[in-house]
Amino acid sequence: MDMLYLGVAFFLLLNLLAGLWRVLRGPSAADRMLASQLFGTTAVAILLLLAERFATPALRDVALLFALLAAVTAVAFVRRIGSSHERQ
Amino acid sequence: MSASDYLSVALLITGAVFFLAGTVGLLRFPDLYTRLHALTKADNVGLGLMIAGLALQAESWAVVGKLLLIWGLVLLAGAGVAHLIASGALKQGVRPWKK
Amino acid sequence: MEKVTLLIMLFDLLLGLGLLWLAWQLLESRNLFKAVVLFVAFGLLMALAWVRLDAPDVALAEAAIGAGLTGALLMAALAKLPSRDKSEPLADEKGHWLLRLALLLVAAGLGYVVHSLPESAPGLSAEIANNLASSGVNNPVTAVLLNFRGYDTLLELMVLMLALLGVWSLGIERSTREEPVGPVLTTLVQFLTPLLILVAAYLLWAGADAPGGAFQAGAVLAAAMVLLLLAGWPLQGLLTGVALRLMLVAGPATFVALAGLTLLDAQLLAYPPQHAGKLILLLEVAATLSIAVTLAALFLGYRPRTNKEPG
Amino acid sequence: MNTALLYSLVGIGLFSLGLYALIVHAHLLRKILAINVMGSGVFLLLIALAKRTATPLPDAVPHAMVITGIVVTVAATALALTLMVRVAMENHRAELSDQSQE
Repeated sequence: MDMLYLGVAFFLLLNLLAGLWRVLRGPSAADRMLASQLFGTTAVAILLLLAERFATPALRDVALLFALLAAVTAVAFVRRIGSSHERQ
Repeated sequence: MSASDYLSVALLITGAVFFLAGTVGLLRFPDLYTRLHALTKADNVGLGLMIAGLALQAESWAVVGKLLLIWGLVLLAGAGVAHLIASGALKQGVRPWKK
Repeated sequence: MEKVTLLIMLFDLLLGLGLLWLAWQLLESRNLFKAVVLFVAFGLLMALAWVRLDAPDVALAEAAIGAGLTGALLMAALAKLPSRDKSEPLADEKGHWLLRLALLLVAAGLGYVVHSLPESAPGLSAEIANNLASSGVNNPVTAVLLNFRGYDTLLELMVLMLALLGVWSLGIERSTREEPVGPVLTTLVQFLTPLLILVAAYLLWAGADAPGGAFQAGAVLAAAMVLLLLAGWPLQGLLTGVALRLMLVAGPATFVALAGLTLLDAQLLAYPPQHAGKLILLLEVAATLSIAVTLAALFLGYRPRTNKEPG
Repeated sequence: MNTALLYSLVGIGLFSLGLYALIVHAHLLRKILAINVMGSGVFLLLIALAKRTATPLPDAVPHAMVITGIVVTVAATALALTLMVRVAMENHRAELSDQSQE
């Protein structure tokens, strides 16, 4: 089981870094924001796996915070910048 | 390994496949609106399967409750944010992709 | 067993390289919005690094601040910049080879120093373990923050206050034309705000025995207020004048009062062990309130006024 | 290579990258981000070095310092961003010019 938790966590980290390509490429600000939203979910999954593997319940609280606060940056984006801000 | 362990393994691996699908969608789909699908693959199903797999291994019901709360929050935030971004983009005139 | 260690090492290596690559990309990107989104992702990876370094308290603080406040602050500031300013060409970098060489030498020197440090250095961990029983809490980090080195935290609250004074003296109240709030955002905020308040209270309470505490709780509460402000709630009209000031000084004032009392008796901020637990809880509640209101006021960016005050 | 050393080196790398960007770029938002990255590098080094204890529990003093540091960083960043917006309002660009203007 240990091997599996770590393996899946490693795989998800690779996934997250691959998704960064979308942030780099855009093209619109909304695309970049969306991609970073996906990273939040991936980080939650990684944290939960590590919490189980290393028997550290506090990591579930970190995951809980990420889940709770994932919306704040995105709402700030929608309310302050909007998606027309840059189109290439 | 017991039966629930095998079930956990299956759920975690299926969950990882959905995360992969989400990333592939994010990278390969042609426009913003189709890319929104990527978010739902990973959020709704991928994380849900992972949480089911981890809940089978959880030491107490409190942990299961916390895991489900996290899933619910991610669903809520994912759905809400996806709607806000998409409707914002639509209002600003980002046209949906047509074949 | 060997395979597991290898996998952990690969994870660490990937995370480390990811952090460096992300930092490079965000600092060298032409587009400032891209830089900001990459910086938020950078905070996410930093939280994973804290987890790998056995620092769950720090990971909680990073998650509370990096995921919520930093992103919102940067987005709000970016929206206030003139539009042609947002993706300027980078400076010409041909002439910087000397600088690069110098920095490479500095980095190599620092790397050598870190490499030659002893493998094991206990630091103050033994002293903390020996005195933890008399500190009033079971979480060593909380014990350090609010008991052993309470004066650090006192000064930190003062620094927050100074930053807010700076913002208030510079800040420009601007009426931004805001779009009406849709039902989805309203529902989202209605669900999230009570949960955020609940989680802040949980973190505050848990901080005595497990990772958590005043800083994390304050940051979560601040995020709740930022969310309400973004969703168009008139918080800046409600929190004004004396009420606002009282909340801002609650933390520092409690700290200073306690420092004065302990100074009469024994030593600065040395609590009697039988009351330490209660005193720490009192301090933490006051500090949480002050941190939350200060951070939210920093996000607002100007001093909210009552209707009676002249503008 | 052990974990503490690996993350210390990453911390040094982040500090150097941030310092380079701070010197090279003129735009104030880039400078603010650069200082933040430098700070993260320093925090990473501190926490990595705190891990070198004989017991499984790391040294808690650097942890407390870094938590304080993270909160101070966000407050300082807010102040710096307000200054930046003010500069942009006066100069019509978020940069400090070389010539002193009247």
